[in-house]
Amino acid sequence: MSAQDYTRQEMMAIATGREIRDGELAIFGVGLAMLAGYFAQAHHAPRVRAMTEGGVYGATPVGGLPWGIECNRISTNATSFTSAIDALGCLVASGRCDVGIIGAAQVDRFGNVNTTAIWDGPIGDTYRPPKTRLTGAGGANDIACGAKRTLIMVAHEPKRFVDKVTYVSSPGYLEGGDARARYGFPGGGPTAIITTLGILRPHPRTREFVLDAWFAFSGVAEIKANTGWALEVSQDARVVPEPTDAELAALRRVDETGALRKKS
Amino acid sequence: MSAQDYTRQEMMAIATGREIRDGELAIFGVGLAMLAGYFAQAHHAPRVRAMTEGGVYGATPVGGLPWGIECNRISTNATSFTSAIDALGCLVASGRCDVGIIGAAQVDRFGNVNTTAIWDGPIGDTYRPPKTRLTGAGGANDIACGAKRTLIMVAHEPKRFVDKVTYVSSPGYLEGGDARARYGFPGGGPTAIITTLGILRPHPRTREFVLDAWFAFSGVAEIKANTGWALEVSQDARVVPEPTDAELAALRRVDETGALRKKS
Amino acid sequence: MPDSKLMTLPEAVARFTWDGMQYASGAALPVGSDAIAFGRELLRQQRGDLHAIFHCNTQQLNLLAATGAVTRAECGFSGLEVFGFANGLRRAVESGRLALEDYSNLAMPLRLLGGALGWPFVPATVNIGSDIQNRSAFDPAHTPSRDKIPSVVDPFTGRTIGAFRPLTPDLAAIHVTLADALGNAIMLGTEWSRFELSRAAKKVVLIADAIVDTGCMRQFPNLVRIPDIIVEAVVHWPFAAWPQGSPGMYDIDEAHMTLMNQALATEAGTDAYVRDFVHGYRDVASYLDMIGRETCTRLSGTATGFLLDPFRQWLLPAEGTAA
Amino acid sequence: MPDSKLMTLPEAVARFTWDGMQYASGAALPVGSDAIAFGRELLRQQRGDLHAIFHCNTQQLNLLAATGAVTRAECGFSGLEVFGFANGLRRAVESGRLALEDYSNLAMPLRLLGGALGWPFVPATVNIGSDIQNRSAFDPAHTPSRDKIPSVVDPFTGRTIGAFRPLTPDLAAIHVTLADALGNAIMLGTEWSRFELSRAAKKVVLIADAIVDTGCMRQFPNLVRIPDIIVEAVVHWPFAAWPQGSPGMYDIDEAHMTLMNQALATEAGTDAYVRDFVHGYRDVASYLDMIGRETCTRLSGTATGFLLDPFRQWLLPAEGTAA
Repeated sequence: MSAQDYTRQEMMAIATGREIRDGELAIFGVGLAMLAGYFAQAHHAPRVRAMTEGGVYGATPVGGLPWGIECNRISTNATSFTSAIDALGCLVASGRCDVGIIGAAQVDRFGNVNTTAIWDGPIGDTYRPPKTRLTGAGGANDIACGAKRTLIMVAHEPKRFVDKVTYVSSPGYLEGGDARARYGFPGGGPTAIITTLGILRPHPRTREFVLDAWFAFSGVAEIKANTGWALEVSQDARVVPEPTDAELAALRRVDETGALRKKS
Repeated sequence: MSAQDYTRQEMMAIATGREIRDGELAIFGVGLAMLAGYFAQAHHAPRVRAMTEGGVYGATPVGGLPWGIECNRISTNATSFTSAIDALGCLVASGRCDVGIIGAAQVDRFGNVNTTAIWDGPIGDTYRPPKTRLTGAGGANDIACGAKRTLIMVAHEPKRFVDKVTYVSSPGYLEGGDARARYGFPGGGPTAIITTLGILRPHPRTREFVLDAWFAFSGVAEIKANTGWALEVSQDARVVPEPTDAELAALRRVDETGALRKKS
Repeated sequence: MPDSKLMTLPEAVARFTWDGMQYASGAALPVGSDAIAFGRELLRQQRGDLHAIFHCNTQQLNLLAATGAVTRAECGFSGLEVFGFANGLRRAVESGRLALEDYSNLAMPLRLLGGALGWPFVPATVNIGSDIQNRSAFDPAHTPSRDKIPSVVDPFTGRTIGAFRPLTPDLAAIHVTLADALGNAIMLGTEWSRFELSRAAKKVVLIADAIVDTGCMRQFPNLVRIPDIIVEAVVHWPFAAWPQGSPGMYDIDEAHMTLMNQALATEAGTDAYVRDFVHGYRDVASYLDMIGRETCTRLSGTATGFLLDPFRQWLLPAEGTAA
Repeated sequence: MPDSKLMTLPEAVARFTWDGMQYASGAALPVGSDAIAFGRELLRQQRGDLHAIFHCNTQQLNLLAATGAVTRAECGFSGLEVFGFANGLRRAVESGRLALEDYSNLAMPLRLLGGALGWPFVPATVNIGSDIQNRSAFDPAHTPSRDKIPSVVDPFTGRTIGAFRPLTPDLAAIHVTLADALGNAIMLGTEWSRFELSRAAKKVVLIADAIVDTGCMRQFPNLVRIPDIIVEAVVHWPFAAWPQGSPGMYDIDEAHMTLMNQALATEAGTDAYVRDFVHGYRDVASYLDMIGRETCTRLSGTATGFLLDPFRQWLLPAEGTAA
């Protein structure tokens, strides 16, 4: 166990950051995804080639959690500013980007993500106003289609882990199996769903997400209870190593304003 | 008659420049076309919104005939540099540009332009090396497709004025009549062929180019003798007014190095 | 020489906007630079039934949606990044008052690029296979939607992809950091999609944080990504993006971002916000008073201020930039 | 922090080029900035059977074609602007040694953009209806050509347009005015299609007239149109575009432009040119001697020199930029 106390959100960010390898071309969304990405850069991937979907290159955020992916906190020390078509199109949808981190309001057993809206039940044949409008796809759809692999970061709650998302904002493996191949996306799809309780990974053939690992403070039972489908557990599922002191120190340097430290 | 001596090329440039109206969005090719365009700006169209296909905006060339449409002589006092897609695509092929000036190695009775190559006779069914390779289409094809109207500037010689060009580098009215409409070009096609001897304009229905005007130093017979098809003469064909002193002065300010003053 | 295109904000809105138009905002993402002051003036002049083309939602769309001025919108992202969901837009969508057509953040600028280039359609290798393709708020009765992102076959390989519909909005009100009186503009920070939008829109009005002498443009022509030849009007309006930020000029006003979004969550709050912050000023001076002169000073102390340094020598005093 | 990518020109050519490759030049039109020095080094290392992707011909393609190093080429313009026809390229085309596939100056960058975006095809509203669509030098037996610019139907209107084949060259050797050691680049003068090319090419090598400290990039991030993350190597080579010009740095060498093009008009002249101006130097210092130090000084006195002024404080001395 780590010598230090840490939050579930910090564990999620560190577990996500561990998926990023040095030298990769990577795109980070706003908020927690960005903290996870810049944590990786600060800790074990100093040569990660990071960008935002606004076409901000070479930046290290200052002053705490950036307000947005184009804001002054990330514009202070950038080496290049270009455009959305450049970042999301030329570098991501093209298939060049190694890894992207996206969030989700809902995610389903095949890694499809809904960030568009919540309805009271199925939408039906006629599209209609939702009960709760969310943020829409943003760049996540483009990342989900184009990045070689996608990491999905999401708080592990039953309402978020559903059998089938009401609205596919960003495609995972769609109906599973080879369904995704129909669209010829250059990106391979989500390789992990990293949550506040553990890590899910897709079965190589069915593409259904199964439990791959839990955190020191969670376990299989808690994770199953918080998952809205009959979650399978991988044969070699295991516990994720706790954050090292160096990891926590690096994360907290990035998360200067403590966005991840609020206990969840 | 003008009080001053002037060359046939100067007359051609001035006649071309007279076709440019103040405030128009205009694109000028390299060489004589550029001199004609900047003459118009210097003389009667001070608010012409001129660009080059390199995306150089707001410039007035210095030091004489620019070497090229991106060179230092036109980069010295520009207000904006962008790109080829911007100038040729967003502003020309889109249909926004009011007028473009292009040159020709060969032009035919329907205003089709060849700047690609000369063969010894027809090419035949198999494409084969030409006798004389020229410059290719450059931006002229894009201007011919996109500009609301195109002006063709060309020395009036029989070998250049042919019944049918061997290779259509830039489309005029293709086979004439409504043939051009098949392709849905936003541009309307060439409205004038301005030569070292006079001005030809398309018949409104057949789109065949007919003689509209001759210069003070030329005449119908000379023009017919230098045209490779049976040139029709418009009912209201007339002589083009000679350059005024103000026009010649403006042209020579632009043509600082005297590129147009060589007698042809 | 071209003439000055400087004009006041009320004049620009009066001349270039109308009820029912397709209105596009040129901005840098949800909480970045956006001419929110233009949206306030749209409300002051009681424009309505607007069809909004916003690459992303911003506080401008949030406000225009909350008040009911926008009835149709197309965008790629409808939140406010770390400031959460856009409450005004949410209310309008959830009540059915506003039809929101969803695309992604790449689809929107590609559609603008297609409009700029005069293409009949734009190849779509994203958004296909998701409900963005399947569902249409503008044509809700057809699922899968027939006409939103139809299929097209690649003639080289026979592979099926999608086709986006190009965008050519009636007007783009584009926020820029620096403009000259002729309409040449420099943006600091990501362009986002302002380059493509400036070419796609039928008319362009620039709203600049500051006005510079044209000498600045001749010194930095590669920075002038919007040339004067495509611009109708230039409005000088300091803190035009407030409460959002503008790199080099001012930071986000976090307190007002939160206050504004909370106000727009209810009809009563929206009414109060409009009273206080849409009708709460007469001109630039009283607009700055409304923000608070001390707040302006604090926000101007942005760590990005050094980005403006190379251009300061060409900044024109406000009295020289009145229309 | 990323590492320095500075390397010598011979090393860059040795590492990133091979016989038979698709080689793209990043330049500013025929007589503008182009890394002609890179082409000279290709000949010094006896590269051959190159498939050249040149938005426009330049003196580099003229030279590579004259010597027979290029056997296939695609470009939008094959002349030298006011310097006339490109004699080396002409000879190669007319003799049948080089297959030249013609496009227009818009088609080439759109094809690069399509390659950059990973599109299977690019909508073509130009080049259709002309012999550019009808004739193919790469597939001469089929007229009309089947596969060069095939037709595609717009799903919105049913209108038929064309489809361009995207380009993804193996290597782009891009001339830039300023680069830092990490591979961030600033271009002065029109980008022409260097932005699109830098994203379309599988690998990018920058050839910079001068090297600057990265502080320059942090001061002017909006000018850094090629970011380091897509760059493999940076070569510092002063007068890399000679005898062509580079805005802010040096003017065209008119005398050598003419001499070179005249030499390339014949096989004997080409041999002599290669002897004198391809094998006539060992390193940067002797390259500048070959141009002539007085000529260098004269050409550096360009009226565009003021464009470099804002960046001079970050210029690194040559000894600091050796690979």
